[in-house]
Amino acid sequence: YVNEPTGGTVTLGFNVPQTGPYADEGADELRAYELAVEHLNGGGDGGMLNTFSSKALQGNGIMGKKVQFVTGDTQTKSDAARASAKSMIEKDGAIMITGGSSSGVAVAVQGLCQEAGVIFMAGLTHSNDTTGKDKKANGFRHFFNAYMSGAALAPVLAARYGKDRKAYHLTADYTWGWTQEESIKAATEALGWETINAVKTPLAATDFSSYIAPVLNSGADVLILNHYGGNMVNSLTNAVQFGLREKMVNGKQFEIVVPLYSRLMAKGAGANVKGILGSTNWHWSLQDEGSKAFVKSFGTKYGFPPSQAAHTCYCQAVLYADAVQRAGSFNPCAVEEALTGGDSSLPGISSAANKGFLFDGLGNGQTLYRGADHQCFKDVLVVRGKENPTSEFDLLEVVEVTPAAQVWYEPDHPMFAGGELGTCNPGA
Amino acid sequence: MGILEVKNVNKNFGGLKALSDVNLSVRENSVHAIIGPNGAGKSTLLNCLVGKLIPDTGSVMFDGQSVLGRKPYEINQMGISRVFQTPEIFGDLTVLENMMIPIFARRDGAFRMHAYESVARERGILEQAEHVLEDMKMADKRHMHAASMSRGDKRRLEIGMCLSQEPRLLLLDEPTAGMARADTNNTIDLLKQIKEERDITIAIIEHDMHVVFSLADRITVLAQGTPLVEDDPQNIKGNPKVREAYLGESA
Amino acid sequence: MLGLNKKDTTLLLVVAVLTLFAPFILNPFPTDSAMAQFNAGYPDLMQRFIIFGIFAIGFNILFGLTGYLSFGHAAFLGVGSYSAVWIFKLFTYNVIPAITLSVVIAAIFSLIIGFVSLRRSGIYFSILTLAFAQMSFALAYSVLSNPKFNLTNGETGLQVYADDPQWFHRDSLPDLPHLFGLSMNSTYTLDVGAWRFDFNAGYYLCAVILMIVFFLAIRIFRSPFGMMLRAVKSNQQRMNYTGLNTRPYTLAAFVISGMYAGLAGGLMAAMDPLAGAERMQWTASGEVVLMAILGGAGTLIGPVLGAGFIKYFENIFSKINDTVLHSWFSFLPDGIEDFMVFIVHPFIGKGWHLTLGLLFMLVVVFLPGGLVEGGQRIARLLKGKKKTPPSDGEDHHPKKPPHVAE
Amino acid sequence: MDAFLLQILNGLDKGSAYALIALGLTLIFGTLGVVNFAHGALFMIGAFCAVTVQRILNLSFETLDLTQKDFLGNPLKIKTPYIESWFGQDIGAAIIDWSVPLAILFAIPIMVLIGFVMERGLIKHFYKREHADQILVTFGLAIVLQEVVKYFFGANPIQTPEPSALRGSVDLGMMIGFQVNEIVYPIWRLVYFFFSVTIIAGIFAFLQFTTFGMVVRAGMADRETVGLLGINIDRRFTIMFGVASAVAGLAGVMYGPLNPPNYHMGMDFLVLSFVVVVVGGMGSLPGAVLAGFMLGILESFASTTWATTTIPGINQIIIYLVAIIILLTRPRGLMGRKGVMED
Amino acid sequence: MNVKPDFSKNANHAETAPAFLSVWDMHAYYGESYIVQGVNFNVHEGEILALLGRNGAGKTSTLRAIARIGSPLVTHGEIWLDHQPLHNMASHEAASLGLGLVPEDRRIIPGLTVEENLQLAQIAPPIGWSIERLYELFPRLGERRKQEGVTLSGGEQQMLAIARALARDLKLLLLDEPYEGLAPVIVDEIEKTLRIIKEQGMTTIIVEQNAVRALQLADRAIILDTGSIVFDGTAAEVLGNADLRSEYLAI
Ligand SMILES: Nc1ncnc2c1ncn2[C@@H]1O[C@H](COP(=O)(O)OP(=O)(O)OP(=O)(O)O)[C@@H](O)[C@H]1O
Ligand SMILES: Nc1ncnc2c1ncn2[C@@H]1O[C@H](COP(=O)(O)OP(=O)(O)OP(=O)(O)O)[C@@H](O)[C@H]1O
Ligand SMILES: [Mg+2]
Ligand SMILES: [Mg+2]
Repeated sequence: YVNEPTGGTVTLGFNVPQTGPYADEGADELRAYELAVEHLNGGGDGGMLNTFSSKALQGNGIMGKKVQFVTGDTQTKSDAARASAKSMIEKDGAIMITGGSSSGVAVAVQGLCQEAGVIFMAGLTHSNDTTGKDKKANGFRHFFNAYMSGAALAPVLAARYGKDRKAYHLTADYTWGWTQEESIKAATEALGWETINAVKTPLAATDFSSYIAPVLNSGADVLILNHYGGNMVNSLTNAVQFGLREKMVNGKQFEIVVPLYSRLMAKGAGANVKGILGSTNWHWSLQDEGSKAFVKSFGTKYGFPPSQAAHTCYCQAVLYADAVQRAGSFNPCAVEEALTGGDSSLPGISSAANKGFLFDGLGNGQTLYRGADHQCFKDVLVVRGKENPTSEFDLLEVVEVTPAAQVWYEPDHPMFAGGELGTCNPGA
Repeated sequence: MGILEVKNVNKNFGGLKALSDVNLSVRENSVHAIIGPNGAGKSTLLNCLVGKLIPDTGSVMFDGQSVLGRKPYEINQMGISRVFQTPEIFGDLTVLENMMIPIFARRDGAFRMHAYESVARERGILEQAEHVLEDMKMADKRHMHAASMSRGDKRRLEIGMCLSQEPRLLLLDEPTAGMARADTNNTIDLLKQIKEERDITIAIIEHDMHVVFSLADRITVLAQGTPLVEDDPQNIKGNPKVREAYLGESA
Repeated sequence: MLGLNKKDTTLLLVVAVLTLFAPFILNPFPTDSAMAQFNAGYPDLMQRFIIFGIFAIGFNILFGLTGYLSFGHAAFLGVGSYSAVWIFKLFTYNVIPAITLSVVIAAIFSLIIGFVSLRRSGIYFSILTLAFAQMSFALAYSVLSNPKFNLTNGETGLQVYADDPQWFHRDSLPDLPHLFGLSMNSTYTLDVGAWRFDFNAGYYLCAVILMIVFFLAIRIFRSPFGMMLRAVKSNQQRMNYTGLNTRPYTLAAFVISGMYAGLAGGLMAAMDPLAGAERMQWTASGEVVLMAILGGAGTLIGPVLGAGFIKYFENIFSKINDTVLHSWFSFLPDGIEDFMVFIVHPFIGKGWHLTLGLLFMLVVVFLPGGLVEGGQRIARLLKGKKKTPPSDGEDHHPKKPPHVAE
Repeated sequence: MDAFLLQILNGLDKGSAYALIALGLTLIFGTLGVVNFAHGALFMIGAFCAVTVQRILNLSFETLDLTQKDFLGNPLKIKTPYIESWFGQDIGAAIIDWSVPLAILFAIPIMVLIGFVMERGLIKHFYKREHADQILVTFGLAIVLQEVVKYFFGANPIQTPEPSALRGSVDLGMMIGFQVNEIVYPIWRLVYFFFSVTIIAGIFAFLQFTTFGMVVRAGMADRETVGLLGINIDRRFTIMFGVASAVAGLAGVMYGPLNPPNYHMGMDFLVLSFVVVVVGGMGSLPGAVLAGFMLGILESFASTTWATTTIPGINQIIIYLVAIIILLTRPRGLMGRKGVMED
Repeated sequence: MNVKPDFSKNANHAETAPAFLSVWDMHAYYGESYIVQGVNFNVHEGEILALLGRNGAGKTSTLRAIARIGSPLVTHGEIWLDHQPLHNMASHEAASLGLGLVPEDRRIIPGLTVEENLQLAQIAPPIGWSIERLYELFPRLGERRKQEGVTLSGGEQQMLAIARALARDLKLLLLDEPYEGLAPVIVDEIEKTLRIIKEQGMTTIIVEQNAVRALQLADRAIILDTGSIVFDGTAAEVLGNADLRSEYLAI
């Protein structure tokens, strides 16, 4: 297979956005990877290796080989990300590529890794397509997805805001935005909400006033912002500016929902996030052992708590290492088998697809790496912007931990249909 | 019937009547000078002939065909070449290249895409260009960038460029302005020689009476947009109206 | 040779030698040394050097010769890529039809856009081309990727899927772009002691194409057509009154350079079968402008150098991280090591843009003729400080006199 | 009707940002003839002046609160701004609250200085160079400025809120007889609109009622001759640069509360502002302003549901489409002067 | 035949410079081409000096060098005007001392009207003739005051260029081919004006291809050839010296 490690070391490729709007998120991912490498090589306090349910890893690298890494800049562009990944594969002999902060990039790099015959461990990617129509045998996603966000959020929204609501969607006009809108719309409509309008906003938009202004007299009483990153910060800021949150419509308090939250972006939106509901993959305030261990070792090293992007990247690095160790080989096909080929299943879900590698101790409780599409199933957090933050990191509070069973879907769910996983490609 | 017939041409700029009812007939194979006070409309008239301006009314016929409504390059293809009042040359190109371009235009027409041939292999054109440079006594400057020549030289280059096209009608707007006396005399000789050798008609605007009277077969005096008189050189010299309006006492 | 004069023949030969031996030249450092970080001789980057070189050469045929500064050339590159991937999806992975179609489609696009944009000149032309390209980008990014009519696959980029028809695909052929069965990513690796050299099929295809199009570019520069274009740049007015119609000349130059861009786009897809929308964004158009100017607009080899320069920084400098720095400076005492890392840190890795920006400024300020001028200065130094005699009209970057009345 | 009015308001408001940025750009680009790709960066630096002022005012000392814990379980550090401890909590908080308007005072000298330094140190050598060289050098400068800001402030957006007195929105519709909630508009956006109109008027007055504008235009057309008439054109160019830079900076300072500043906001506006200037016509100040407002309004209308359902994607391309139409129907944009950057 | 200035290299030339304008050993380059090759001459207050020579001799370059325009670049030499070291000044500083140049290509500023072109000259002191008075001198300009300067006819532009120089209060007037493109009557007119201002004490250097006319006006004459002075003497001497005339002036 391609790039088989021969010496005493093994090289991993960390491909994250280092320039462009997601550079800070990328920097946090990189910190997590460095921490993971340190832990894998037996340094530091071991972090989540101590709480991880699989005990295969010894703290002596992977299969006794010291872990080295190379880094690259995706620039949040498919082309640049692929160029960077290629150089890691062709020049540096990386056996696995991981990272990224957007779905477009994740799908593009995943496709490349499939062709080149290396493993791709996706970083932050939330689009349904990554493990839906664009899924690949060599690619794996730990992060949750748009469908899960919808499934987790909808009951909470219904409980808090009632079942008789009229929603207005603003959606970033690209694939992630569409799957996000589709997912949340389906979930809320199933609860009885009515969708008044769903408006696409250009990706390049920096000011959303002309999209926000008509919301108030459209008859809607909830605004759902299917935006991420800078788009989300600006659209939320604009919405608050227009005074939407103080208004009463249809005799109800007007509400805003941000289906996908990240702490870094919440920071950008500042006081505007207060009281606004959304979902995240993970949050540092979780009190399970794994999360606590991770926050401690990350916080001690860098002086602030990790973001969800950092968490998912750390997990992916550890999960990969563990899979290699268990498989006893770096061969991508062996790794795939170890990572998702198992027969264990999540409790409480009766489905033929409930099959894969089950683990615990990496935050989010019991988690299944599902064999059918290489998607992780685990608890999803519903969070809300905190009213009285005590520090600059303390912006979100967990409202509810939605159990994995509630966000479960079948691999052939229409929102994920179309693609084929194919077979693993070990390269040369 | 002349080779160039200008009939009832009018041209206004805003409220200003730059040309009013201009009639002019230039005989084939003659040198026709247009003189007149500054701002009389001489350059404007020339602009109307080459398509730079379109007259408001009137007609301009060259060799029986109307030039009105044609693009400048089409008019040039009909055989009319023009030297401008302020030299218009290809400043970034060398003198030799400047000279080759009009010859290409004559050979290939308005557009021909010789993208694969080499300039260096265009022997015929190179020779012709060199030849004109010799005539203009500029051969030693052939590799200079045209922009860095002195202005007198630029003007000679422009004349050379127009001559190299072997036009049927050559329009000269103050060709010897700013030219040293020696070169002015050269130019006069050259023009005379060309007129004799070739089937060419020349219309010339000049304020230098030495040039006008050495070359012209016929002279039109333009004043305030209308032809004042048209006559033979000797008669113009003696015409009191012309003396007063234009020549002054020193002529 | 080939109808070129001696100087041009030498230039072509130098380019040929450089491209053929690039796997050696670009990998000067042993694979395990600390300097290996600076090696650029791996297939992907070498392909990029060539592809962007072709793109920049083509851009320069328009900009360097006519002075028309197109700010939307990336659109043609993008269109070329999309066409190639569509051929892969529908017909075959063979690169010949894909590349051919890229060039043809780019030619059609540039004919239309050029025809309209060339009605204006100067900055108005630049903004028209920019507007067309930005529209293409926006459409490709979202509108043309809607589920009902997915022409571009939006953000992710157009890819080949297993269930695509690929009518002429046979199982015996590689499942990746290939040239009659020779897979574009097949690489022969030569290990010589501590060194490693990669010889990649795709790269050599690109290299051969580069030599052909570079040769064509030389011919164009030296042709009467090229001279006319320079004349257009110098004085359109005179051109018109000399009986030449400037419009078809500029349009032809525009289409030729659009075809080069399409070719580059097609090759890009042939090397890596994905066509992303960002390829059409203004930043991509801006990049090729920068490549041409940085290298030396109006010179033959300059744009290729500029392309190499920018791509080198993008791919090599962005990958240097603090760990690498520490390994470089590890011979120093700890305090000094950390200090050195601290000093260098802002310029590498995520700071590679900063380095690039600074270099842009340094190059324009100190080398007004671009990298080519740098090369000339070095050559002059080596030759012994003799002033070069006035050029014989062979030198194609005439210094314009200062535009005082622009 | 209400929707129409609302989009007009939006358009004016978007347009005022475009107009202000384009005004600054046209002083340098349309008037001095320098293709300034660093103009967006100046806008961005203006916004970061506000961030800096906010940071300075928020400089704090820390006290330990033993009753609360931070994320690592250590006692929580509570930050108190020095300003609050010096002036008392109320006044201190009020000063911090007004940090954006205060930043204007801070930004003007800084931006003028940046403009001067940029012109004297760099641009001055490029007046006579080709536009291509200007693009390369100013683009390089823009990247450098941007990266420096990123180095100190990170890539994420940073909130710079408006004073709380100017926060929220007013129901303009009710004032003129519409129903409640029909035309609601944020106060700060109205402030921004009036602010830009004031600045625009100021610049017009400065250039219209003095010979400054004429001299600079003349100097751009022919520096040599203007120098021969005894005019120190260099100094005037420098001043012009300072003014343009201040205009860009002020546009940035006031923009912060609308959308939180980030290091690449300048690049986001860059292309657009060039389009605005060129559509307005090179060398024309009124043209730039007019085009700014016009494109702002059209963009607002194109983003209505009605428009996007009629022509899908129109909101993405409207600006470029309009630019093409205008440039093809009017050779020199809306009100461009002949001969400026036409070759 | 070169004049030797009366001062040595190290002396304080401000005191010793005998003349109103002293140009001492001036060398100037355009890029790498060496154009003005060590020029020495003096002009006394109130004098009119004719600077003559062939095309490309370096006349324009000499005037530009004196006016301190950056190109050609003066690399060596000194220029003193009324005891002020011009060689240390930028062109706007030289202009504020009272130096004015009528450039050969007129240099009317595009985008400005006739009147604005004149106003521009009166922004920086010292201010000379009023605009109204200039319109009296050139009524043609008065009629065209609102027209854009560059659309004037060639001769009108020349008038504007001269008027613009007179709009400033000059000590030294440099005229580069002022008669070019002007109708003979206007030339007479301008010549009269020049005589008037000479009487008022203005010092003038005039470059002119119409050497006879220039010499009739001038007190002294200098002949330049390839960047150096080949003759320096009185105007009458040139008119009287047939060899000189035919060799350098072709008259
Ligand atoms: N574009 C224009 N707009 C307005 N007036 C113009 C324009 N072009 C020329 N004129 C005016 O028209 C008149 C005729 O100009 P023209 O250039 O034809 O004169 P001319 O006879 O060539 O004079 P000269 O001998 O001085 O060159 C002049 O008064 C000039 O000011
Ligand atoms: N910008 C320039 N760059 C390089 N060389 C130049 C430049 N301008 C003029 N020259 C050269 O300098 C020499 C002197 O030119 P100059 O214009 O001073 O001559 P002149 O005596 O005024 O001639 P003319 O009577 O033709 O105006 C010429 O040989 C010319 O080629
Ligand atoms: Mg005329
Ligand atoms: Mg001269």
